[in-house]
Amino acid sequence: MGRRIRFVEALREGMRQEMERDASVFVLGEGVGPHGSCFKQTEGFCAQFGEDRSRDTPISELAIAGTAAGAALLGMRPIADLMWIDFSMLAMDQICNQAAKLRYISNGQVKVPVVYRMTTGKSKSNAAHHSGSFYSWFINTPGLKVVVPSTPYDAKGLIISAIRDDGPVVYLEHKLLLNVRGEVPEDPYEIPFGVADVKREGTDLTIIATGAMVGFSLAAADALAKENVSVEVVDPRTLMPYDGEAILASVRKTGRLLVVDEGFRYCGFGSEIVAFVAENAMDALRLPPKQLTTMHTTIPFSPPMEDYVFPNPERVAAAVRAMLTA
Amino acid sequence: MGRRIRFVEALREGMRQEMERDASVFVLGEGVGPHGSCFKQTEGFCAQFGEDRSRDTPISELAIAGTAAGAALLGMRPIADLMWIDFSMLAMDQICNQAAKLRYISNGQVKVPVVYRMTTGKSKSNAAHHSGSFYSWFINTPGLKVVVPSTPYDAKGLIISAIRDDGPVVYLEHKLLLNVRGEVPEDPYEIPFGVADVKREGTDLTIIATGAMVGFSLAAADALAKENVSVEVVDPRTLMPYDGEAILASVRKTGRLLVVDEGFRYCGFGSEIVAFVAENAMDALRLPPKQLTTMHTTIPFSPPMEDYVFPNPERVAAAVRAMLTA
Amino acid sequence: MDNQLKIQLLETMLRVRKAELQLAIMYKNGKVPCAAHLYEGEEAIAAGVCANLRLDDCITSTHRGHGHCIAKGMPMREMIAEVSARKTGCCGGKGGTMHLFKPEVGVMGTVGIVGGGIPLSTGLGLAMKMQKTDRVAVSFFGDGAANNGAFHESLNLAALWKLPVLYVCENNQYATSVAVWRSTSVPDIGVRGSAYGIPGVTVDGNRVDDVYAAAAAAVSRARAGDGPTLIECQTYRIRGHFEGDDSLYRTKEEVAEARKRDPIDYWKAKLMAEGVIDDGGFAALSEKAEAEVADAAAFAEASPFPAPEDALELTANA
Amino acid sequence: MDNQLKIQLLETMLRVRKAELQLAIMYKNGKVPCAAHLYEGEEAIAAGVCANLRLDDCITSTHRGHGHCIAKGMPMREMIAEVSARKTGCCGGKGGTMHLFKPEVGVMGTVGIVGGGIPLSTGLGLAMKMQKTDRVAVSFFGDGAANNGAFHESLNLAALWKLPVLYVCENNQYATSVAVWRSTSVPDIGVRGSAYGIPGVTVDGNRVDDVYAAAAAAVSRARAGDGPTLIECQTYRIRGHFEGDDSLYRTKEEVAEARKRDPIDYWKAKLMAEGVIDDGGFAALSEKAEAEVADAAAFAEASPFPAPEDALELTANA
Ligand SMILES: Cc1ncc(C[n+]2csc(CCOP(=O)(O)OP(=O)(O)O)c2C)c(N)n1
Ligand SMILES: Cc1ncc(C[n+]2csc(CCOP(=O)(O)OP(=O)(O)O)c2C)c(N)n1
Ligand SMILES: [Mg+2]
Ligand SMILES: [Mg+2]
Repeated sequence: MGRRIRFVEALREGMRQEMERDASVFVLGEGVGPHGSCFKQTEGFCAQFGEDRSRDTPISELAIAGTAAGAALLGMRPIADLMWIDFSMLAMDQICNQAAKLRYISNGQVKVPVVYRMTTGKSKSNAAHHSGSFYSWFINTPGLKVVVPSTPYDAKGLIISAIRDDGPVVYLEHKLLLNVRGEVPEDPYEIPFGVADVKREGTDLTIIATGAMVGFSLAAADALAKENVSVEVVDPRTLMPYDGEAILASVRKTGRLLVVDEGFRYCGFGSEIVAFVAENAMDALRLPPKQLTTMHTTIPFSPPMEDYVFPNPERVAAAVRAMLTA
Repeated sequence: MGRRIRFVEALREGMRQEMERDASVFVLGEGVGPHGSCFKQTEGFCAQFGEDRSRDTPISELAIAGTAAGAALLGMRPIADLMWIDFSMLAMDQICNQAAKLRYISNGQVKVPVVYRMTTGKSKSNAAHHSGSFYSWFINTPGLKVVVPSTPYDAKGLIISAIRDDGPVVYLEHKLLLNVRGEVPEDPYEIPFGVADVKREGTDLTIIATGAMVGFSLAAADALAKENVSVEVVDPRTLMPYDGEAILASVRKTGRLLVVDEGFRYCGFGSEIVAFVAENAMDALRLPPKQLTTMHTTIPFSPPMEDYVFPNPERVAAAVRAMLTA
Repeated sequence: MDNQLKIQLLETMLRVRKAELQLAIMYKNGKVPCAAHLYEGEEAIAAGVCANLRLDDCITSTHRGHGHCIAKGMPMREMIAEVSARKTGCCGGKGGTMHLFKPEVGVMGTVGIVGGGIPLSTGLGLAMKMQKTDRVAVSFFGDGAANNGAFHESLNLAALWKLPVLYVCENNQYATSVAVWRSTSVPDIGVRGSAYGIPGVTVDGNRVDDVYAAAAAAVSRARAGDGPTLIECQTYRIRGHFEGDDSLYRTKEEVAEARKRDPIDYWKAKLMAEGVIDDGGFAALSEKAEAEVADAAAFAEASPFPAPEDALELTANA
Repeated sequence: MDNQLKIQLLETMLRVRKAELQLAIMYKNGKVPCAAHLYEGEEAIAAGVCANLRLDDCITSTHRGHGHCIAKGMPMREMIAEVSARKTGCCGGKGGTMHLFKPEVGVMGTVGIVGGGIPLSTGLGLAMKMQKTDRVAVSFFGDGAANNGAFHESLNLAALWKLPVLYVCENNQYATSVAVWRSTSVPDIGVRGSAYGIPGVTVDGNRVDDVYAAAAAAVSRARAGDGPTLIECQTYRIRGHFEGDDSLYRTKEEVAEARKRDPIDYWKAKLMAEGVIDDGGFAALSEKAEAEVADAAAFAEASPFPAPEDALELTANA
């Protein structure tokens, strides 16, 4: 059995190998320099590549995002670290109005090979300004690709694909996954966008889950297996584009759909997948599709309330049971 | 029959009457001062209320949004004009991270009675940076209300309700509707949030439409009536909260659902409504639900391409026919 | 400055210091659910500025905001209870260490987004002016925030409209691991006032008397309707960026050097030299502060956590 | 400045002027599908700055960007065809008047979001520096943009990293209906350079020789690796904000006064006084420019519109 490393190590290895391969790849962001990023995502980069290619920035999200896009126009391949997705709200114009649109409005005269990395999701009482999961905004923006790895293997393959992609890619790192271990090949490899991964096969019900929700869903599936409920867990891995075929195939097989998403419900990824399936495979649905998302509230600080509003393995299992006994 | 005035006049009258009633109401934004806004929404306000209450600002969307929210914390009721929704991307942090969350994180110690007004949608070759309809982002944000009037009557009632509401409200003005005329009472009146309006009754199919899409759908319904197809057009009027009961009631009646939305499809309002209906009334659906949205592309400038990517009455009618002949 | 004020400044600094040290221990003991950003060594700024404020003046603050809240009058119990996630906290546990509110005493919020409070405080100033009061608003923020667009847009607006706002930049030499020289294109952030035609001053943020004087001038300017002032207070972040931060990006020597410039030591020595206070008096103040903090910690520990369902209070639209 | 350059500057201004007047007519005649923002009276800035640039230098521009594109070398036919929405336009009709691109000549985009080009040009400068070239990037933007956070964040970053960027602020006294004194807290935007420790100069933007000189100094500074410069060019927006703007927010007299300071008249008079050009020479240049513009307009009119489905080219993820 292969080497097992942590998610953050897999991500770092993918970036490092691309930086070794291609001198135009560099990282910039708050603390990515000598300190190696707040979660050590770029540890050692300054030593290996110099501060020029592992560049600390001021707290200027708008300029970080726009400077990265501008550098990409001249052939650089920047990886811009915006730290928390929450802070990207300050960079929306440069990400969604500029980077996402430059290739199209220029009629293909320019490419924008930039990666916007952000941590996402719940962790420990990070509260209202540090717990965001609003990647639905990026999915809603033509010209952007959105990537959400759920395992160390996917983290490495997807960051390499993101760096090599010629368009802007939003790459999301779930805080709860950073230290999770898994098998990761040493050599560089790509994971194509738009190809889902069936993390667990099953026959009774399909769960579409992403990021940390994949692990929660697998845990729920284990519990449900003991109750003779066979759950299939499909991880789209890339949310834009997403693998509609794989999702429909699984739903056609099981006839039941639950989407587990950490984003909010309204206009979220959960609603997107439920709508997509209803439009394209309603005949295959033996039950109304459901979704389990974070409750529609600003995220509270205190653990009892915080735990209450997010999905967890027990809630996933409960949602499945509720569907099957409905 | 009552007085008929234009959408922009109804909006202006609603704001003016509230400013006359309540000295804490004021407007701020780029060009709202002596010039009376780019579409004359605040024409005459400086003369009547003074520049203090009809305040020109620099091109500082982030500060406009945040300053408005801050003033609201001390009892003012600001109406912040961000001009085009496209520019609000620069203000996302203050709208969605600050204004939307302050009441909750303060445990109700503060209120944030601010209205964010923005024009939205297609007009005439406004191209990539002036044609946005991404209100799904605001719908996705807990703590915000989102209002999209489709008639002069709704424009006046909803702006008055928005101003009187104690939470932040995003109020969207479709550029194609500003000069549309309709009946509007002279006296102030409110339209409650979360109450849809059935703009046309029908029995064969339900169209959920908002903003300029309502008129397109009514035009399509007229055409279809000649083909003996009876279409019901339901306008939620407020997208957060939206009137789920009314939507389900209509779908239960017709058994067929088409959502016509000018936003993009992925994680858009169209997907939200399709998902909501699939989750809650799948049994009532005699056909798979469908949506007609703007195509998933950056908005092109040249009229043939621009016209191609947006919904229009013909495309609405065609979508209905396709569903009924499927 | 009369003796009462001199003592009050010392007392405020001590209360803030003791609170932060208490929270550091509570964090170590798992009583604070997430890493807090502590203010040790920067107390002179909160104390010196807020001593110029009335109850009806308002502040916004940052992720490192405990000290500002205490200095502005937030009850110690409510602050410590909130940071330790209790229902009795100033925000019922909904806000937490980075989101502290107490409008009754003018604490209009600490903000987790760097620079996010600057436009909000500008709006507070706008309301104060439109309501024809002589209240003032203070925006506390760090050196890192001074490079964010929110700073630029807000100062331009406040200068233009002559808003009664103090923009207090706490330059503690770091923004997380990033030294100020790596992020900021000018040596003194105070010079940025000139970009808006407003006074911009740079003072020693570890000297509470200097901070007090600069804030006093800015407050009277603001109350007189003459507009905002930018005050850079140069200080040093003694602890890690957050509790648990290894601080590997700086040397132990550098920190040790900075500790020698402790703002409480400075003020204590000065007051003793002036004969305003003696060892006994200082010890008494210090014990009083410790007692207050201990009481607050006990209160917090004895307080219930919120119920899970409390999360859904105030969720309009849900 | 040699005579050839002097003539070239005049020629560039004339080409821009004629193009804008042509587009004004085309707009009136319904040949331009949306109101364009014209540059009449500001030509000296684009001409004076771009005369210092090499083909491999790059610019970003604004909603009022036709002049910058022409001055940087965009073919007249492609510019006018794009603005009139034809497939033969520089962006195949996808971009339009506010989104003009021609990377081959260094036009890296005009941007419809005010201030949106400033971070992008900063990134161009970063790439140029990391690639160890001596290329420079120029960011053209208006007085209104100088109050946006994008300006502040970008200039701080460029100063910090010594990027080869010219930040050229075209202060034409208005941002839509808002006079600069209503939006900007300092009389001269050039002073804002001091907030970043970089040179900030204010020049008469209607004197192409002054603009040229300021840009020349900034370009050599940038090529030498000494970093960015902020150049405020004071000018006046002769026409409405966009074609069809009633301009009721200013008096006819004010506009008439400004017309007297026409940059082409100024330069023509100067060159005549110096004997560099005579009436015949000027007429010839002027006719040449008119002919070029007429040819471009005819080319555009003869060009096909894009096919509707062309809208879906380049739509990855669709
Ligand atoms: C907009 C934004 N970007 C990044 C962060 C992450 N972050 C939290 S504190 C901090 C450093 C702030 O530095 P400074 O403003 O100097 O305040 P200090 O921590 O030194 O008191 C950063 C980068 C954030 N919270 N908000
Ligand atoms: C971020 C943003 N806010 C507002 C607008 C609307 N708008 C277009 S041009 C303009 C005025 C720009 O003024 P200035 O920067 O001085 O350029 P000028 O038009 O005078 O050349 C405004 C407000 C916009 N396009 N982008
Ligand atoms: Mg700091
Ligand atoms: Mg201007």
